[in-house]
Amino acid sequence: MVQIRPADRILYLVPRRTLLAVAFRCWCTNMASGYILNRGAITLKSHCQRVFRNVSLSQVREKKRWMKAYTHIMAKKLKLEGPPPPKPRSQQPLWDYHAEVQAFSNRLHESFSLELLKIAFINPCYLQVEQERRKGLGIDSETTALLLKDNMQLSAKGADFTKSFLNDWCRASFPSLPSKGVESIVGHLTSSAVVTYVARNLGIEDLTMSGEFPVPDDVLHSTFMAVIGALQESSGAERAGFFLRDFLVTQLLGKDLFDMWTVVNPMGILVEELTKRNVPLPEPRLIRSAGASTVLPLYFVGLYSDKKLLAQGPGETLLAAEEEAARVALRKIYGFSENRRPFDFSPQQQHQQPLFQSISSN
Amino acid sequence: MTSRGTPSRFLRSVLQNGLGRYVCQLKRISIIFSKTHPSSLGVREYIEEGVVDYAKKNPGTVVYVSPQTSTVPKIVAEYLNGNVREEIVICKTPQQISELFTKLTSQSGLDIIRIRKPIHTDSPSIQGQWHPFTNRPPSIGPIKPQKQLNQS
Amino acid sequence: MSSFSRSAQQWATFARSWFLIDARMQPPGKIAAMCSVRLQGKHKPIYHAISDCGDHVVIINTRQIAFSGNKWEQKVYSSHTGYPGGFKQVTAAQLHHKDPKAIVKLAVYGMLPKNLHRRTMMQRLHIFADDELPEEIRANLTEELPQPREIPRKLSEYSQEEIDAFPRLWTPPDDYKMK
Amino acid sequence: MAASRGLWRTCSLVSSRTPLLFSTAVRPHSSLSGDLVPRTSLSRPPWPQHTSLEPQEQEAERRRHAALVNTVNQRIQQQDIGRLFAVVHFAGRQWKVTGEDLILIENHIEAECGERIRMEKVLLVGAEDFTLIGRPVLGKELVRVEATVVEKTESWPKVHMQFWKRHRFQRKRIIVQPQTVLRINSIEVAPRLT
Repeated sequence: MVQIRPADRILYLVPRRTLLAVAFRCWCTNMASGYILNRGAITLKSHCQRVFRNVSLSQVREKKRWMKAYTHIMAKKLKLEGPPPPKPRSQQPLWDYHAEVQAFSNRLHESFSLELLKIAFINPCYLQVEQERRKGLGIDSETTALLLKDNMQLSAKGADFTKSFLNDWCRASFPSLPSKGVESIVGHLTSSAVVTYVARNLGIEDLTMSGEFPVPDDVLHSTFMAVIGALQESSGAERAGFFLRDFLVTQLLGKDLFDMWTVVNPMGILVEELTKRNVPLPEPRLIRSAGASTVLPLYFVGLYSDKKLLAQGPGETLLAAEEEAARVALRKIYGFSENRRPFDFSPQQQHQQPLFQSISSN
Repeated sequence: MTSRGTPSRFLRSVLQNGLGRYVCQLKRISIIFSKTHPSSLGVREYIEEGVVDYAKKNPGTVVYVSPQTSTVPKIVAEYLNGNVREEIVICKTPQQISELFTKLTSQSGLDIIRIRKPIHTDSPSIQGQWHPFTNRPPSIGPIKPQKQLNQS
Repeated sequence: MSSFSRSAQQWATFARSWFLIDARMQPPGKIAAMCSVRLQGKHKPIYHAISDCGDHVVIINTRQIAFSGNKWEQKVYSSHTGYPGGFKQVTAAQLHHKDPKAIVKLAVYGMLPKNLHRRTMMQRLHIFADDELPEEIRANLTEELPQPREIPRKLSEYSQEEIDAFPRLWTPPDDYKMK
Repeated sequence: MAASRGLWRTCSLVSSRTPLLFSTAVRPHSSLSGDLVPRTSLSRPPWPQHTSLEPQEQEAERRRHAALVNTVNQRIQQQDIGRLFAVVHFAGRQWKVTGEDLILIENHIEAECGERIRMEKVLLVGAEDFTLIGRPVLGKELVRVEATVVEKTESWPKVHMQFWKRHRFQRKRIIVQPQTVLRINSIEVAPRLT
């Protein structure tokens, strides 16, 4: 259902009225019984025939007794078959692919090159399915040849760029985070769950051309990466970086370091870190406890290094408290504590302006 | 009347909107009306006067105009998070329809239900959350009644 | 101080602490007022009526509580057994003689809110007549609360110099006979 | 010191008003030393009175205050203060906000969606280890709290039902209120403490 027309999005408004009149389905609503027959013949197969055998075809002004049987059958059908399979938005009425793609670009305040963006939405699985469909139609192959490129290249490029950008960003924001931690943060951000969530909420799912519907997660993932690849090609790496910062990095909000990075032995890592910095090794000490002989005890363990308190952590048992204290110490060392400086998401044009204004104007 | 039984949600935004850049959440809006019926008179007038301006002002929203015979005039708004809102506009003036358009444009498409709290924060405490030992002097050794136990 | 993991933070915030109060020479009402606040959890900033956040309170030395005035004789504790003629009245002194924990316990019980949580909160109150605590309770304690009343010094605790230096209103004549 | 509108929390004890108040309260005692009124529990208040600080102590106090202010200023200058929070007065209530928060206001505001606004009534700004409290508001040149209008929407239809039993009286009103969602973008502090 691809209609690629070079017409401008605003200009189509005038022809649209006539154009869409074609799409409009002529429902003979006055002729209720005729409508039913029409529908019933298509959707309900032989099992409905029994009901409709006695239905008179002429319009009668009386209580519509057939209605009850009809609704009953429909309800039964719904119960047996379940709701109808979802239809992609592109196959529903009122859909103009070109306008949608253009609006997508405008909405995100980015200047995509539209050709690239359209290529980015075409997945190889779509091409395959479309080829087969056309073959199945039985028209000669020359007239129906698909002259479309798929997004493999863009996707690979976008994925590479995303990885490298996120790596750089993590290293810049958390200079002391080891490479394992950076990897796990990048891995979390580029994981299928996060990327598909972002893609679904950016309206990429509607525009994606995929072989099956609903769009599978891996296809959506590669489409999102292809969009980033297209952005990088059309307006440079800087804009693509800002795009990633605004839509992917924001997913990091409210996340704890150890939600993303599974650390089994935080004490071991802490000891490694401290030896790297030539700081004496941490000594765990019980600072506070409450209800030690009950089933709900609370222990606070402090980690002292060179008689200075590194961190303290609460826990249900002494071991848990010690591990928690080690985690707190690691968060402090890596600069990932809850009260760290918030990330800089300021828009790039006014990046320098507001600070300057505040000082000069007041 | 109490509102406890009504559906509710917490305050949130789609994809942390407004943090980096602001994205208008309305992706497409379609006007469905009748060419002849008097109830879509206002809609027809609005299409003649205001739709083009609206589309120019909001390049991020796709506007569809679809005349259909003898239907209830309505506006179908689709949002980025996949939600669809239908507004029936029987016998509305162009002014009212224009207001409705601005309202739909500035909404985010999240469900309009009771919002439990007027704030949402990801970092609830900067100076540290309370626990029984905050602002307590440190104690060394086990607690015991001071003098009497020592003497006895 | 902050940035604990969420589960650890919650465990710490809602942990129950154990307070120790020494009731030696203290008015039972003041002791009970302190206990009632802590048993309900009203001293916490996280207090909410529907969250069960009360603490434990251990009271020692209830045998040495001090009533002011003539409350030991005049204050009457009444009860009814439910049988005809079962109305019992005992004075504070008698009750205290019978059970040295009873007066403090009744005072706290009366100051707690009259709802279904009252018995639960009373279970978190541990009263000891003397100053000996079992080991498993002593291990739990987190803090000792200051006594609400300063204990006045007894005359026997003053040294002879202090007694001599005390200003006198009137010097008795030599032939004055002490009663 | 009194001119500074933001003050370190611990410094509020030493406000310049205390000596003035104190001198007026004490004068009868000091001038009329003839003891017209005997010094009993009724002739003076039962709470401990502020004794006037010795000049040395005053000097020490002032030095401590200056040191404190200096440290805070330095911390702000070096920008190693971590996350800030602020209490802002907006739309008739006070909101404790920090960066990246969302707040919901039960009214429409003039700004369009996507516009940045500045909240000017900042009552308090705090970091992990210091808090600046305004008297009542912090200066505009000291703090800058910015927010973006994210969404202008409507509340859910609240049903307001009035019913008077046995009086055949009932009124049903459905209330829909305009609402605005704001996203706090940044809280900045400039080192302007004195």
